[in-house]
Amino acid sequence: MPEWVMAIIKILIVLAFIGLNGMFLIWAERKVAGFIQARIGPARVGRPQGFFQLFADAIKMFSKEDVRPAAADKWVWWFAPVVFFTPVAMAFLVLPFGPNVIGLDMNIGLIYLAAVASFALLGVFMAGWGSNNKYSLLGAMRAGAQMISYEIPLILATIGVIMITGTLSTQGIVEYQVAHGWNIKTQFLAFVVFFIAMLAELNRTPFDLVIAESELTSGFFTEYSGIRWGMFMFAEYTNIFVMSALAVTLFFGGWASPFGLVGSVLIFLIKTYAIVFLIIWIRWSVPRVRIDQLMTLGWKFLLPLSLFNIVFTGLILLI
Amino acid sequence: MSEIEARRLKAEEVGHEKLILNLGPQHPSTHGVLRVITTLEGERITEAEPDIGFLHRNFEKIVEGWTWSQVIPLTDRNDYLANINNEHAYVLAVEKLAGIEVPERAEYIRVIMSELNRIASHLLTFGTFAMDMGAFTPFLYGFRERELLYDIFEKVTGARMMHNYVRLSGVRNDLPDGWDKEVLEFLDRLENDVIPDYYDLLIKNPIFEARSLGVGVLTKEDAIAYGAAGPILRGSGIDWDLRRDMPYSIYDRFDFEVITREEGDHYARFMVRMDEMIESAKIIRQAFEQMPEGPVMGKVPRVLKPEGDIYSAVEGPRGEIGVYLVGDGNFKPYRVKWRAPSFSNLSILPLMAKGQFVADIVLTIGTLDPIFGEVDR
Amino acid sequence: MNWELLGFAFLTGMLLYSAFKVVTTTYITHAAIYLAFTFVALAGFFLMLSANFLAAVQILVYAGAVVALVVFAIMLSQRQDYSGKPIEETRTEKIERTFGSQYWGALPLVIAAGVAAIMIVIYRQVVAAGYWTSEPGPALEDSTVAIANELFTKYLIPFEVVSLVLLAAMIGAIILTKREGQR
Amino acid sequence: MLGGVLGNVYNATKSLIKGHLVTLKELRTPKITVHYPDERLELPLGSRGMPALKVNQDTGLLNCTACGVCARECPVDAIEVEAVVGEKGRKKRYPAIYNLDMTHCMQCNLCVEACPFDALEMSDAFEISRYDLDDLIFDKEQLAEIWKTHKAVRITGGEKL
Repeated sequence: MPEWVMAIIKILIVLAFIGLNGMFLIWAERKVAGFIQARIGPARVGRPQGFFQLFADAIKMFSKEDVRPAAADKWVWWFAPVVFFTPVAMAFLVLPFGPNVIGLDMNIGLIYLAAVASFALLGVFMAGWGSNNKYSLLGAMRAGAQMISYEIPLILATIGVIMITGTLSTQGIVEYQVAHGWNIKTQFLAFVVFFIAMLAELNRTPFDLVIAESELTSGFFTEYSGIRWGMFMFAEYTNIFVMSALAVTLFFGGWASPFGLVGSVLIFLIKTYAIVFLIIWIRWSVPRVRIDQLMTLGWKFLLPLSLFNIVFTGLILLI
Repeated sequence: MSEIEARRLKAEEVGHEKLILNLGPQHPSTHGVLRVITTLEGERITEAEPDIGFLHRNFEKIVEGWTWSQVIPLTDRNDYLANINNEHAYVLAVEKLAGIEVPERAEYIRVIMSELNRIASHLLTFGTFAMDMGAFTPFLYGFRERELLYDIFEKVTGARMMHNYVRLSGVRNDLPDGWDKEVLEFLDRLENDVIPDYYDLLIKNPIFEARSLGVGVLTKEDAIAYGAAGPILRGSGIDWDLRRDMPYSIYDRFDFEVITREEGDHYARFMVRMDEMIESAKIIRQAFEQMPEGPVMGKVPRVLKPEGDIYSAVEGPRGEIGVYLVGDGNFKPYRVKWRAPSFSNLSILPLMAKGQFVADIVLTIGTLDPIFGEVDR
Repeated sequence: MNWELLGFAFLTGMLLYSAFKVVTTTYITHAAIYLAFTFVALAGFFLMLSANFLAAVQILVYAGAVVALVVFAIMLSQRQDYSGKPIEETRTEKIERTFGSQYWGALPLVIAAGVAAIMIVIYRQVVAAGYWTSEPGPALEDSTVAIANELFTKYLIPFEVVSLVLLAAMIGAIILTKREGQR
Repeated sequence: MLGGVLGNVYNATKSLIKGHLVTLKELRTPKITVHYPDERLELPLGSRGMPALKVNQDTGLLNCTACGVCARECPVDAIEVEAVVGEKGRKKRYPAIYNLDMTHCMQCNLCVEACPFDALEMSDAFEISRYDLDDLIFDKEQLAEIWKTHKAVRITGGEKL
């Protein structure tokens, strides 16, 4: 089979996974939220647990009218979901699903991920500006401040892991953990910083100021509807998956099994969805912080902590 | 020229760049249909102006065409979270005006229902305040308890919200058998399981404390000057509760505390409500112990044509619900003036919102807890 | 089919078109967005040159952070009100009014395509002539490590000096932008 | 100072974990949701739906004498009554027309309380949505039908449920 056919097949697999995973996570979020809130969540379509709700949602999203505000900045508005969605899909290239299941084992895997993640910000800006809506604009401004502030501790937190494992390749990091045990043991502080910064990067509660439905209605995607809104949703939930997978890769041994069994894709997915559950659980348990508190936490708490972690790790490695 | 354009021009004259943001009337967190025109500088509010009246339905004029007893179902719809308290306020005023006697047992039932309604209303306020802060789960917990309480209401009044239960000279029907046990069970659960859960889940949460402590401070002087009422007044450290200071009905027979907090911030107002629920539970327990047997309806004169005017007030969940009645010896009221606590509470919003973040004005509206059925009437 | 050539042509077109639009577009936010696409195209060139690390850093720093800051600065300092472009006149109508025919709107595209074509010709000529056929650089594995080693040994002092200068610039900018009363 | 910060962090973490345990506990508690059209809650006696006209069990006729008190007492003028006076074989007055406009009715129970002839009762029929507004005006046959098919109870003044 020629290489480009393989490439297209791989792309299709990733897109299918993004679609299914996005729908599944939306369903799972509604279900977990329901159970936490003494409700049962979706239960009508596909009884008893409403599993086919996700297909109903998808069909609804595809068939809804795509409304464009008259005063929107047409092309910017139009491109924003694409710009927001593409980097998320690109991140799948370097996620190590299993011993041999990886798109491309790049030697700059982590930097690639960071670069790709930082690009999503542009999509948020474009959506916020292009909608020509004040709520959207405020949401985009908040998104900018938040994502820039939290990207720094997020990347700095991974540096400890990089220093220990000595590689930027995601597969390499997992292989190191297979040999030496999970990084969480030595890099707990980094994990805490990474996790908090990750929540902020994902715009999840308690850092969901960008969406902040009680203040800004829906932030930067207030004006979107139909499949365009769906793309934001898919990108967001896929992002949750990507970030959780990254956390698993960095700190929880990736596809390595904890009991000495053979590592596999399944174990990787189980670990990732455990982190996803944690994120969902946190969302339905805590209130939202305010923008100044968010900045304070990011710059005055997480940044020094991640720097301290780097220095500390360096000292340990030196000794 | 619309008012927004006028404001924009004004902002341009000054040479500052200001963003005029319209919060509401269709906004997920403005309780009901409140529109606040805010002027922003970055995320800070420099000016906020509430625009009300979207729910206006002419209550005070409508009832001038209705007989004295027909008004009662409509009072339910003023503050639709404190129905019994509203009915009680109106009925008390008419009874005073016409000199109607009320049997003992009916008084006790009225007090029990009023206090239960206060608990229901505060449960909802707990939930909506949490939701304004972005925590969705406490909102549904609050609603769940309130729904259970409404089940209890339904057993007595036959309706979940618009009870139409209090009547001139008494209440519509007696309590069903075994109802008191259900209420006491609910109160026990509320005090022992539910409220501790609320504390763990929301009130002790560091984010909650960071968002509410020291934010939206209302000083004592301002609270008095703006005619604040209820938990907002008591949250600013003013020890004033009509149930104790101007006892109506039979409130002088109960032993309860008036909750006050000195700080005057969001947290204080919120905690006043939380503690008031427990005080209400105390009153209900005492009422069940003291309640005599007997009829629940007294004699209403066949022809009800009171004359004169009267002001009478009760302490609702949101503060003083005052009713001013004028009767001209007809079977209809000549004039009804409704003093709605939410209305005067909402008037403080521009003062409190100045200098706040956008995120905090939502919380401020949440702690002021206006109900628009009552603000707009 | 020469995939490399096709990619090069695409990137060249994208780079030239968006760079052209950065300076000609009348909306400053659009300019910032085009700038981001310019950087992305540039990163694409780095990738073609097997400089993976540089490409990633290009996107991370320029497309991600710098453009975000530029957009920030624009949004914070814009004097006009926030309504976007006037809705009465569409772009096509505007072009028609200015040039007499709406087809002139394709001019930047044509120019970009032309320049891209010229670039491809030059590239082919140069490559065919063998001027640039240096040996492929050292294996990919070393690119990151090599840069790090260079930076922290040979260029350590310039690197630190630059960072100090940047820090000074940053503090200066903060002081300059603070309003009189807030100091 | 560092100790204070660490203490704060400790307290915050502790209370956060406590809060999360509350939500975790709720994951397993039984849900109170009722799948409404499939399962229904038992309505308590006296739950107010729409008013219904009581039918005399022996004669099968309406108790209503079309006196019009309910129509006068209704705050929203939802009731329209017209009387027919004694045909042959029937002693009392009875309603020729008795229309209840459910688009206006607010189910307040005042008509039942006013009725002196034990002819009106509040039924627990609350599912009265219709596609057409005109269908919401119930005539006397329909109101009697509702009385027959639903639980209805009459509360007028002070008695126990």
